[in-house]
Amino acid sequence: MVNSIEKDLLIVGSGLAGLRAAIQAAKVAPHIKIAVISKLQVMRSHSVSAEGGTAAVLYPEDGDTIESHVYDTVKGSDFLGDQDVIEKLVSEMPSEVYQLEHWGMPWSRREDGRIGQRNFGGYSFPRATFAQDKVGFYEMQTLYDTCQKFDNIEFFNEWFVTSIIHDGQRFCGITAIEMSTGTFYTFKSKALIIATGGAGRVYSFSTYALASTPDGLDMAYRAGMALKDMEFVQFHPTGILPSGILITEGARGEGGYLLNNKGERFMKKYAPTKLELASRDVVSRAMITEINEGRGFKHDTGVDCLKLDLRHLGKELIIRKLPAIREISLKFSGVDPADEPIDVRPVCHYMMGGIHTNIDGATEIQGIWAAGEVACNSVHGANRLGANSTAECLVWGKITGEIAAKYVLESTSPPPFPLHLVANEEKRIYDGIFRGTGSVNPYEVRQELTEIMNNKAYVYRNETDLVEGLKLVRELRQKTWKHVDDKAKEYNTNFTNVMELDSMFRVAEVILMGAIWRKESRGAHARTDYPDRDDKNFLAHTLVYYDTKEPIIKTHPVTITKYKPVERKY
Amino acid sequence: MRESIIMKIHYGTALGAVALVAVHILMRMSQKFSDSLAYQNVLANYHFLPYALMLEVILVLLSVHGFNGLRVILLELKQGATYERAINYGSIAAMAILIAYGSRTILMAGMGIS
Amino acid sequence: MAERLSNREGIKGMANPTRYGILRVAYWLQRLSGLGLLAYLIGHIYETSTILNGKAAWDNMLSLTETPGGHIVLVIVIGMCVFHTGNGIRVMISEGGKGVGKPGQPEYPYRASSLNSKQRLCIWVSIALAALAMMYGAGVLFGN
Amino acid sequence: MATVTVPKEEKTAVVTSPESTQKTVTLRIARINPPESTETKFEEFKVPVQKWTTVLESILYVKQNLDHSIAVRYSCRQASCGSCGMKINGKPRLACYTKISELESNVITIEPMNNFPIIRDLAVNFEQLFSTHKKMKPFIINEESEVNSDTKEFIQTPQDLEKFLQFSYCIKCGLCNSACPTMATDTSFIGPQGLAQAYRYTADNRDKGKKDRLKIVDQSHGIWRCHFAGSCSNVCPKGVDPAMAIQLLRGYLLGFGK
Ligand SMILES: Cc1cc2nc3c(=O)[nH]c(=O)nc-3n(C[C@H](O)[C@H](O)[C@H](O)COP(=O)(O)OP(=O)(O)OC[C@H]3O[C@@H](n4cnc5c(N)ncnc54)[C@H](O)[C@@H]3O)c2cc1C
Ligand code: HEM
Ligand code: SF4
Ligand code: F3S
Ligand code: FES
Repeated sequence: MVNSIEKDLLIVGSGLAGLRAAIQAAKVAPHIKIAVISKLQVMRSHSVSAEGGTAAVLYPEDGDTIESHVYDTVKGSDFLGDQDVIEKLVSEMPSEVYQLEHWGMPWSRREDGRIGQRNFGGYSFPRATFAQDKVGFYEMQTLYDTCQKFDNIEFFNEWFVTSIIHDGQRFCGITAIEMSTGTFYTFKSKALIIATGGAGRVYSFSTYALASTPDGLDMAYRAGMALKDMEFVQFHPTGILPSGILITEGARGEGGYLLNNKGERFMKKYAPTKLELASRDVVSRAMITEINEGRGFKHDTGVDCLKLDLRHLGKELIIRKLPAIREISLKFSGVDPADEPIDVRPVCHYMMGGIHTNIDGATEIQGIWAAGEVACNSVHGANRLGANSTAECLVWGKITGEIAAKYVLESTSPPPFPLHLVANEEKRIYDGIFRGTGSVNPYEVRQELTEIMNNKAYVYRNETDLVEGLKLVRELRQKTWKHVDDKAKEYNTNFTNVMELDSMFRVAEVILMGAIWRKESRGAHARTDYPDRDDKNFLAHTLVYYDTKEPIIKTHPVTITKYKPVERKY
Repeated sequence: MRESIIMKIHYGTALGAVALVAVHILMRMSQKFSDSLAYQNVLANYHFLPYALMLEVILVLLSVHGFNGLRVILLELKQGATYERAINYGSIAAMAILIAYGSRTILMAGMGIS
Repeated sequence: MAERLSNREGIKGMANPTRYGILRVAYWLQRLSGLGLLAYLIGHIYETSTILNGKAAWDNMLSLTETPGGHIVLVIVIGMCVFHTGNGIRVMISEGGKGVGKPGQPEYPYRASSLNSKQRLCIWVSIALAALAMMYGAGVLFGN
Repeated sequence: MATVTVPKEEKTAVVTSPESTQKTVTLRIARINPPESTETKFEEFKVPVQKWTTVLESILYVKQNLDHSIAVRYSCRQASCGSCGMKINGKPRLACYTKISELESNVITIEPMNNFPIIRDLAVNFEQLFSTHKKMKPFIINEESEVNSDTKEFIQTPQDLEKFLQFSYCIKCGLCNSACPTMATDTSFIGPQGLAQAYRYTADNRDKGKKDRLKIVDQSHGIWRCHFAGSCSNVCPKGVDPAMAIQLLRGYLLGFGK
């Protein structure tokens, strides 16, 4: 008999979105039992790495407006963002910033004691609220610490969730493995919020935490929910070599140059007015063009790159204003940016797509919500603006937490629990993976898979590459890698790594299929064979559904309220 | 007793001891060291009431400070309700015994019993 | 066995003054000297109590301590006393929150300001004073 | 032991061997799985290193290529999540924040952090740290801590902020607790991590919970069990300086701090 735990509300994932949801639910319903389940220790989630800021309109008296934030976001999304959703984000944000502040967030302050804001790419007002260059870290800390106030929030640290159980209409529960003991459990519950974050580790060169794999996306996908707009992957211009750790936009904001091997500031050619500070997709494309045309450098590891030069800023300014950048490059690349330019290259940084939800974060199955980077309520459309993602996590964490808690309070008795699905899942992971036979090293397979993604579905895409990539991914999946060498039960990360890899295959396939389907260039999706935006045929969201044979593609309309699509120029 | 009060006593006794031990040692050094320990001289000291009183105060301060210090170390070494209670009462008892034993010397020597 | 798996460093870890800098050494010396002084105090009180048994007993006791071994013990006690007092004063002041630095934004490479040079200096001074006192004491004791 | 330290004169002999174009070091990794055996075994692995290679990367190299079964916790690989604390050459450090080259040694011994129960190999159990953290009431205590639609921020000048900012750098990695000498024997001690967080919230001008927290830390295994050994601050990778926080907090109890 499988061990079983019963709770009222489950929250899978403990990043910004998950923790914000937990607090809101606990506030709304102080007597329901809330479980936050995470494959990491709760406070170790990827969200701690967010650096730059969280966007919110705080100073109307200085000229900022809700409309301006909405329009910047709509334009940033290349008109694929749902405008009602964007309006919701923008109007909810100010009070979120104040709420965090009241819970102890150490926002950086202006001399008058009010909260500080800075400039960020794509905005027409400096509205990125910041706390030094560790915004995500402090937000996580504030939320984690605030959770300690509530005795009805229980943390399940290091529980790997493997599947979502429902009866076709209503949510019933999940299955999970307690990593410290290796025991398989079911959780029965009335409601679920999925907040498992982004999946950037499907690319080999990535700013994401090593744990940011698509297991959450895949769980929902396998359970029959659609993945939306997965072809839109944001590449940040400056990932440092060799690790891929992010060098924040602030480095260019302070006046850093991007140089090619001729020593030219090549951005002059691509964005004559904004130069290095054009939007992320534009700069990344320019960098790849330079590299493709032979004006890149070779890093010691053999990877092509360009140089980010900060030397002219002077050691003092670097120490004072970009301490984290200096620390990162000294520590992880052995280079002092005051003496030497940094080797950088566009790097996988964000997934605009995710589990298809409506404006309230509800998925297609009753009792299941999704929030944060794993969800796609279409707030970012085809390209996310910096500082809008932590904002999204907070707002939809709160919304889903509140709605799900109310749902729990009002809900009737649960449907009969489909035990056969648990048995199926047990078979899938234990017979299919844990006891699977094979000889290929799964870690090599993972490396190969992520490199295919990097090579075939990177900043620029075209039909040949994408189709080839899809073929390679499917071939690779046939290899006999599904086996786990480590046979111990306790803390078996070999096992969870292979499960993560398993989910990467399905999600990589979805990304590639969406990218093949979308024969246009929009936002982060740049097709060399279709260089223009095509509003006639592709002003729509992509939906991909799981099917045992081949994934099924559908579309979903974009909500446009005020702003008709126009040409996007910076 | 609240731990902060105990530790304030610990610091207080330490401070008191600094001053008094300094006097005590200076007395030893005010004359030739070996002379200071001669039977007659020592007895004379005990007969000198203020000095005897000072010795008594030092005795109390250092016993309290020293055994509380020992209590702290033992408390950190091992835990458990019974053990900790034993340590707490044990150190009070030890303090009391040492003070009693030392006081006996001071009192009896001071009154010239020997 | 439970202790083993709890992976506590145990007494060995507590009593190992290396690895973590001079403040850890000072902690260790303070502990050792405190215990040593307590042991001496007990001994000393026993020693002085013999005065009640008359001059013969007292002299007998004195002759026991006035040996090279006894003198060495006494020299060590002097050292312990001076170090424990000097360092004890530093610890008391610091534990009241004085002289441990002021909170501020740390800068990479991070250097804790509570481990500042004043603290380190005080420790060295306590050690030096203890050494001086020991030399002086040894001079007096072994001098005659 | 697999590696032989080569005396300087013989260096040429090493250079001629085919693999020596790339520098390698030996990792000695402690292996233990308590339910199976309570004995720690050390296993040795040779790994290639470059100037930027971190200890975490070399452990992952072993996990991916030489022995899949090593149990190790990691996530952000950039010293901000606090997962990868372990004992490296005898001292607690973050694996992702320690470069092999810094250690100046060809043999690197990697063990689980002390003072935390071992789950398996290098992964240790954090329950005590988390529950102690919770006991410190690590949140703003203030009746007005929930906002309504027209609330603005509490005013806090940059100077007010500096009074606690440093202590909120804490990533809960536990290195301090593993270095502290009191922690080595006292199973009930709050520990530097928790005490520093008690101070972090107490020093925040938005907070009104000072009385509560002082009462919590003033117990027989509370703040008084810190003897300012400074080892916590010596190992803290984020410059939190818990030793300072603890002494400042104690200042309140002794009546020095306001
Ligand atoms: C380097 C970097 C810098 C960034 N900077 C900014 C910025 O300045 N501003 C901004 O707005 N955005 C920024 N972002 C984006 C932003 O940080 C993320 O979008 C956001 O943090 C995502 O949070 P989340 O709550 O959705 O998920 P995450 O924080 O990714 O959390 C995912 C959670 O899901 C759990 N989980 C996953 N799978 C499972 C499973 N199978 N079982 C159980 N639990 C599971 C994980 O343990 C984790 O707790 C940045 C991103 C990166 C990579
Ligand atoms: C005369 C001046 C003295 C001063 C200023 C002094 C000061 C101190 C201080 C401040 C402490 C606490 C250290 C901490 O919190 O870590 C301490 C501990 C201690 N003292 Fe003293 N002390 C003095 C004399 C003595 C004497 C004479 C004895 C012996 C009887 C003694 C025995 C101890 C012991 C056993 C400890 C506990 C050690 C520990 O906890 O680490 N002290 N002392
Ligand atoms: S205080 Fe420093 S060492 Fe201790 S847990 Fe926090 S970050 Fe880690
Ligand atoms: S190491 Fe321990 S003793 Fe105090 S100063 Fe740090 S908590
Ligand atoms: S992996 Fe996050 S701190 Fe080392």
